[in-house]
Amino acid sequence: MRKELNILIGGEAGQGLVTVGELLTKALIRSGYNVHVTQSYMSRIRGGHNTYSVRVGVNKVASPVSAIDILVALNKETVELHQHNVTSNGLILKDQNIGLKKEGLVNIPFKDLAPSSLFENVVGLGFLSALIGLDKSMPEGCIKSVFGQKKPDVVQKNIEVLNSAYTFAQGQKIDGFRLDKSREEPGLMLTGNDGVVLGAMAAGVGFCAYYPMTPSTGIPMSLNARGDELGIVVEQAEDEIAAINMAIGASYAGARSMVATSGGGFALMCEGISLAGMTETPVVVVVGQRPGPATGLPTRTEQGDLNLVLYAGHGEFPRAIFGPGNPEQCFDLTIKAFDLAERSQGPVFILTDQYLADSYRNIVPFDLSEIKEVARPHDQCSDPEKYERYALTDSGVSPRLVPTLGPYLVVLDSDEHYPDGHITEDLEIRTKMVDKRLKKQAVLDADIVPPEYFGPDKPEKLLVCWGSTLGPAMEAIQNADQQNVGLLHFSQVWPLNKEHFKDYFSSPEKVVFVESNAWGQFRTLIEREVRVENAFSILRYDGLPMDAGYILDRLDMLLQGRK
Amino acid sequence: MRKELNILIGGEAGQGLVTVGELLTKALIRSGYNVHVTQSYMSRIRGGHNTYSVRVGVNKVASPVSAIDILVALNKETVELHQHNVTSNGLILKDQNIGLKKEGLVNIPFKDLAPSSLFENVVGLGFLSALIGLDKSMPEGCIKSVFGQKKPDVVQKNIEVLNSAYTFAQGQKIDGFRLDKSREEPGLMLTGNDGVVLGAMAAGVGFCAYYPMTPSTGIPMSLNARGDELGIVVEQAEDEIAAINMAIGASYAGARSMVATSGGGFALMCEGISLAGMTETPVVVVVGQRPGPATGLPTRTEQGDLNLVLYAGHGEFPRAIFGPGNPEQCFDLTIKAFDLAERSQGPVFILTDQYLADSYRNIVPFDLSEIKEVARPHDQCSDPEKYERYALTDSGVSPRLVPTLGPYLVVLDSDEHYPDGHITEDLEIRTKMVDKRLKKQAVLDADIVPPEYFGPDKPEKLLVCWGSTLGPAMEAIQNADQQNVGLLHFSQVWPLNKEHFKDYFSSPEKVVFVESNAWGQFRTLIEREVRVENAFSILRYDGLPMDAGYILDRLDMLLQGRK
Amino acid sequence: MVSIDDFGKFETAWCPGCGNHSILKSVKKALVEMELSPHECIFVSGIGQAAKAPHYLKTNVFNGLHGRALPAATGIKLGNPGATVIVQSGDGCNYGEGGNHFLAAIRRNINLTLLVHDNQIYGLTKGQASPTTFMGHKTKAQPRGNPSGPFNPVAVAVAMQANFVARGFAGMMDHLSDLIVQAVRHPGFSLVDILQPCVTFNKVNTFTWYKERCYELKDHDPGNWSQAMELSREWGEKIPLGVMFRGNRPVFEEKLPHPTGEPLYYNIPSKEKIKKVVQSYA
Amino acid sequence: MVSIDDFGKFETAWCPGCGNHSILKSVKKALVEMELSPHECIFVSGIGQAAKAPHYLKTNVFNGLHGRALPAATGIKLGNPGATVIVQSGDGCNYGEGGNHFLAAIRRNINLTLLVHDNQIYGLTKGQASPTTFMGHKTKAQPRGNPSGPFNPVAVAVAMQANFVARGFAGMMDHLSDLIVQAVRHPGFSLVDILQPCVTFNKVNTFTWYKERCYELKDHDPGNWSQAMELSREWGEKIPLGVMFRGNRPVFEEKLPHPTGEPLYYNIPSKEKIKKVVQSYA
Ligand SMILES: Cc1ncc(C[n+]2csc(CCOP(=O)(O)OP(=O)(O)O)c2C)c(N)n1
Ligand SMILES: Cc1ncc(C[n+]2csc(CCOP(=O)(O)OP(=O)(O)O)c2C)c(N)n1
Ligand code: SF4
Ligand code: SF4
Ligand SMILES: [Mg+2]
Ligand SMILES: [Mg+2]
Repeated sequence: MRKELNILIGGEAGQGLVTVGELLTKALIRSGYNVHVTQSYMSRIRGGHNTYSVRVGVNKVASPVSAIDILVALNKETVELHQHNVTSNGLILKDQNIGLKKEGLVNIPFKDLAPSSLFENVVGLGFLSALIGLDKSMPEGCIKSVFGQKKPDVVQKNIEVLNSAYTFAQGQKIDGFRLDKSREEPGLMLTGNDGVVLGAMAAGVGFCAYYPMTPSTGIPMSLNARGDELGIVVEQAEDEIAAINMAIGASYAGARSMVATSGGGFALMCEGISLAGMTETPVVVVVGQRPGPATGLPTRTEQGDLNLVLYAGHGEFPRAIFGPGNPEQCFDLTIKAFDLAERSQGPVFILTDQYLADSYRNIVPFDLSEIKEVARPHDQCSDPEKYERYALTDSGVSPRLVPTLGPYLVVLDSDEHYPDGHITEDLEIRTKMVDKRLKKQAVLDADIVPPEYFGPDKPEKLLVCWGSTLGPAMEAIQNADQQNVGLLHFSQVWPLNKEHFKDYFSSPEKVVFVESNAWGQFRTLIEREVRVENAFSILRYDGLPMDAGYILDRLDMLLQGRK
Repeated sequence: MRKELNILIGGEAGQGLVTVGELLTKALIRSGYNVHVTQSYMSRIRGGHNTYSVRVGVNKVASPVSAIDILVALNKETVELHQHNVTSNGLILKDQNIGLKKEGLVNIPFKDLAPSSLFENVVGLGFLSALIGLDKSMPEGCIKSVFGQKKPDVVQKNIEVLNSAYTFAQGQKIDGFRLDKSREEPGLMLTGNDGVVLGAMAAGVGFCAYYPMTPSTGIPMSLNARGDELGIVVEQAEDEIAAINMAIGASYAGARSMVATSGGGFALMCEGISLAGMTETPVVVVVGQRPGPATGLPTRTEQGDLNLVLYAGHGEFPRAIFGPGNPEQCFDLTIKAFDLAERSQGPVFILTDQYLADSYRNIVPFDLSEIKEVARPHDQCSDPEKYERYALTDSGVSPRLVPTLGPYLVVLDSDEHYPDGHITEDLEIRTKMVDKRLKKQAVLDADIVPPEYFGPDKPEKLLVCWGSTLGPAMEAIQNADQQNVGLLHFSQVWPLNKEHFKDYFSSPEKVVFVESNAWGQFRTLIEREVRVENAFSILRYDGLPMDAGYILDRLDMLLQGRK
Repeated sequence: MVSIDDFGKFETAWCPGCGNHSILKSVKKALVEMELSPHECIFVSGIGQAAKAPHYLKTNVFNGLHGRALPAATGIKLGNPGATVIVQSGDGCNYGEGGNHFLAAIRRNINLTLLVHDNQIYGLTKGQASPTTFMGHKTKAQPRGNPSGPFNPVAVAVAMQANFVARGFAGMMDHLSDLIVQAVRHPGFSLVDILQPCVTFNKVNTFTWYKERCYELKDHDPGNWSQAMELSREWGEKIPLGVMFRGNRPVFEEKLPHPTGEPLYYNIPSKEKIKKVVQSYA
Repeated sequence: MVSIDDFGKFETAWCPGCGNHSILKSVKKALVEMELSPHECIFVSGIGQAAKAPHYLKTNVFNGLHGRALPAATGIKLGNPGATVIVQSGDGCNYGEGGNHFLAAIRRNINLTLLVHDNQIYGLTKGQASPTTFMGHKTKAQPRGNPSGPFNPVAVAVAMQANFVARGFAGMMDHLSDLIVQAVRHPGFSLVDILQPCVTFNKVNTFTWYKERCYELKDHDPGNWSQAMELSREWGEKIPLGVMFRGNRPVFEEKLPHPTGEPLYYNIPSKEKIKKVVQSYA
């Protein structure tokens, strides 16, 4: 009985490996296992080489691993590229039709088991389910929920195919890949993007504008799929500049409003971000990072846009930036982002990346009753004649009203303005308005999510990371030989409150920043706040996600003094 | 005899005060005086309140001052707004027709002395020239050079008007405003923008694209005016995104290439900047700062876009940023920018602001023979078949060839690419290409302009500034009561070399950063590099330029412990 | 009863004699005629001289970025389909920096009215060529004459079958205000391109220049696309004014998921509904 | 003599059966017909499936940003007016993200050729509506059907009097390569909008769908604007292919300050000339 398995399905784009992968993942989660999915795909629609890796465990799994227990090869290239990663007691399953003679390969007669190529996915699912010992009802149920709505006619056929594949696999008598029973409650199956989507819905998002861009396109598309049900307006804009300006317009009009994009698209939004800052209009901006500069590697992962997001937009205005580490944090922090955007009346950012955006995990279902009311503007004021959108207040925050819903007037201006919103070149007012805008920093400062610490009380070495590297780093400290490595993870990367973390930096012998970029951008931010003695960096920028093994290898090298 | 005078001409937009101001400035420079002009105008075409201040001195003048010696009021508002700044032995000249009864105002009968309102400017010029004792031939010569080319027919008329105004003024017997003789060689009359323009020409600029935006529009317009003479192609683009992409295209095609814009326009160029980084294409980017966020105060000054320029563009790639302090530095550093852009094959930035862009100074003529050859791409290679645009080299810099001029092929790609320029998703190549791009940092690091220090050997207080605040800060240390204030000015703000400045920070009791923004953006950069004990900031963000008085007032407060 | 005074009196930043003054008056007149109260309208603009217009109206104002009035207006209208949303900006703003949004707005056909103050020049930045400046027109920025051909907004809008396409002239205020009323009342996206003399920077297309050329359309059938297309070419010796084209493409708002007319502000889904969605991820 | 082989053979990242394959072949054929050597051409593209095309040609390539092929090409051509500059990109790239540059390129009339692989869909990002997608066409991103009307590039280009406007079809390679030759040879800005089946994401406008509708223009006079305008509306039951409009607006390069055809790379003003300019500031 295995406690854990890493299953990699590989093939060309267009061979449907995501469908097998997702069905399998769902079946595993419904069977009570923990999963961690890593998707790797090329920037093309057919051909090339893509993989879908499901790591499944009786206990929590939180990082990609390179060692493969079961390799499912839909084409020859997959065997060639990945066989050296298959463990000694691992298994390579391949389509019978792949002409490849090599010891120890198990052939699956996809063509024989499926009435047509459309059903080959389900053959894979059936085979794997039997192999690892899932109850057949589990993959069956998944087929029903996934195909049931879209194609009720094909459900029965699929189940038949599943059955024969399952039976065929049992007949093969391959032992040693059955998973131990798990006690986990079956939860949700969510990617980082899904976490953002559900968070936005829970926060009452009304409007989302976007221009398609990997890896964030899925967010507006999922919101749109529920548009009718929840009354969410999602508009595909002509370009990213339109998207951000639409979102700001909708926010002015009273909708909880957001955009989702990636680095290049976000670069185009910079002027719009500044508009949100100047006009004090709440907007939530999701930036799913991928390797740059320019078009870079459109379907891979990186954490290279922190600096850009931190300073995007000309001029000076406050902002908050979250860097969620997993789908749960995506959910929680998206809700928080909407609330904070409204309370600080400005842009709030959520930085994800392709790895997190596409990585499915099993998630304990959210308790929606726990979610506190998200702040919103108003439609009433005591003295409509005197209402001023930018009234000077002690906190810098002025009451925000929704235009046309009452007899007051709401005037918003991208130029410097009087409290009533009209354009001015009065330089004393200018100074007051700058002060007003910057004062709102206090709203953000008062509500910073502190970093989370994991590990021994007095670690000798401290790993520091942010965003999606949480899982890999967590596994790294758990797997570290000596029990003296701690981890500090930041899910909010701006603003920072030194008091939240300075003590963590004082005692360890070595502090190692773990980031998926080449510059160590977050390290620079932290070192602005606290003096870090003996700081090191573990960086990755080949487009693949960080993983525990990668971290530990380099940690060892660092500890041996090699840099 | 005066050693110095501050003359402020005020009126509405459309009253031609810039014409009087420029003629007067030219006459003063040709008479051998030092000048420092500050232009302040509103974002409108007619009406409102604009000023043109000429500070003229026998010795160097480098900062605006608020005390006015001669106020020339073209309208009533000018008297009302500025009379309290006129010194006790100062003078207010006003148009006779302004109905304003007040002691000590000298009336000029503009209408009587000018045959039509078109000539009123020259009345002002004649009057002022006589008042301060300029030889009449000086303003006469200026009229000839300024109007001579455009309107030869009106030159004679203007000179007649000048004569009568000059004679009229002499008849008024107003004493006490004659300037002492000066020994300065008459030099050039240049604004910061002019410095950039001449620097670009001297560097051999071939192409400039832009979308109009204050305060940078003058740069492409001046280049265009010489287009025929020098073969410079200047194109007004449909938007800023087009401008930066055109400039990158022209640079690929072999032209020395630049854009000029301001904060909001630059924000739109961020994606393009990243393209220059990824494709390793040289481009010089001039950002004339003005107060933001968003549209802000379009005609005023600020140093608020340093952070944005430092991190503009998604992904990671090297860059250099200059912050010239005066028109000479604009000239020198623009030449350097073109050279460095080519040698590092990437974007290089010049940060000016409205104050510097519009501020005329007298400049010692440049010695063009001293200018070293600016680097350029090539049109030949030994083995055209094997040419690779992104060949991996030790320095990270690959030979750059101009396409179509030889039998080689030049392939450029915004995606990650092979050495031959073609798109790849090979992740090992990716890592090599990131390393290659970042290695070029060494080219920039090897050629950093160190900050300049002015003042006593062991200052008790050190002012630190960058860009246009040079003059005001310089005057502040000269005027400081005690001779113990030093000044460190950075004309290159990125990259920084700690060795160039760390010693300056170790001895002073107090370090005071002087910046025209609200966040002290440069201070944050410096504090990343060196630990600064007892650091303070003098910040200004009302849209007006820094001046020596402003700095000294706040320095006093700081020293008295008030913050 | 709504009156002109309800929309306030403001000092403007415009030159005396500028065509913007009369456009402002025509707008007010149109609002009064439609009996729209100040708080029912949202005026959206970009940056430029024309774009300052909403500041001189007592109403709701969204004065956004140069070139980006239309996307902002789109978001506003989608957020609150019941509001009367009118976009007012210059030729540079809408056809230059904002050209892509102009195309998209026509395609979307949201019930917005776009008033373009078309002075064939960049006014606020002091006289560079705009997209509608004639070829060869000399400016300080185009000392050898504008090298590009002019953008013909009417031709493009008709070619794209924009729902309502009209041309007005600042010098004919009653005619103009009538066009504005028609534009606002017509469903879908409406364009009124307004010829606006810029007395300071455009010495070619002056008040007299326009006056001599403009004539009111009489027997034109705005439902006739081919005729409208032909008319759109008439732009030089004679300039036709009036409604050039009127279409009946379906209006975007009809396809919105939420009940038309209901502001998104009021549309708050119940926790039950959210819960159902969350459960579908199990 | 230039031959097809000179332009190389590459493995592509396109789906089998995709219309891009035949467009690539037509382009090569046209280059050979024009006797252009690989190093004389510069192919410029943006981002998308179509935009990968230049990577499959042995020639000079500038593969820039999504939507920004035209401005890059403009800079290239202004920098080196002697080069043959051909832009190749998708409908999303040119009419969506790059819509504003499309308008400006027509107005400038620089001697560039724009080949739009128009598959009426966003291919690379997996099937969202593009500007040319029909209204009502359902996609994953537009589950209730595309709410916007389609952009008609031919209509807009003709309305703006682009110098050369043609429509081709990936399924008619000889016809297409002939159009490309004509487009490159015609002075000024040339557009060839190429109908390109996307076998993966566009299940509406399939190869058969186009095939059934496309017909070659026979008696059309491309000099006749009104007729071209009428033709541009024919887009549905029947789709005309061929040269729709041919104009003779002056070419932008004629107005350049430097001698036409001379690359700016060679244009280095003497120190004497610079000195003269500097002295004018005294
Ligand atoms: C992104 C950006 N680019 C440039 C500008 C500078 N700018 C302000 S108004 C304007 C042109 C205005 O022309 P138009 O829209 O025709 O308005 P007009 O002043 O003629 O009424 C420009 C280029 C800006 N504010 N923002
Ligand atoms: C600024 C920016 N926004 C979005 C994208 C993502 N993107 C890449 S290709 C593409 C659409 C491609 O559509 P089209 O131009 O029609 O080309 P096709 O793939 O259909 O050939 C998009 C939206 C990007 N690369 N850059
Ligand atoms: S510059 Fe022209 S458009 Fe602007 S206010 Fe003056 S006349 Fe009107
Ligand atoms: S997705 Fe469509 S356009 Fe792209 S290669 Fe495949 S068939 Fe061609
Ligand atoms: Mg205009
Ligand atoms: Mg397409």
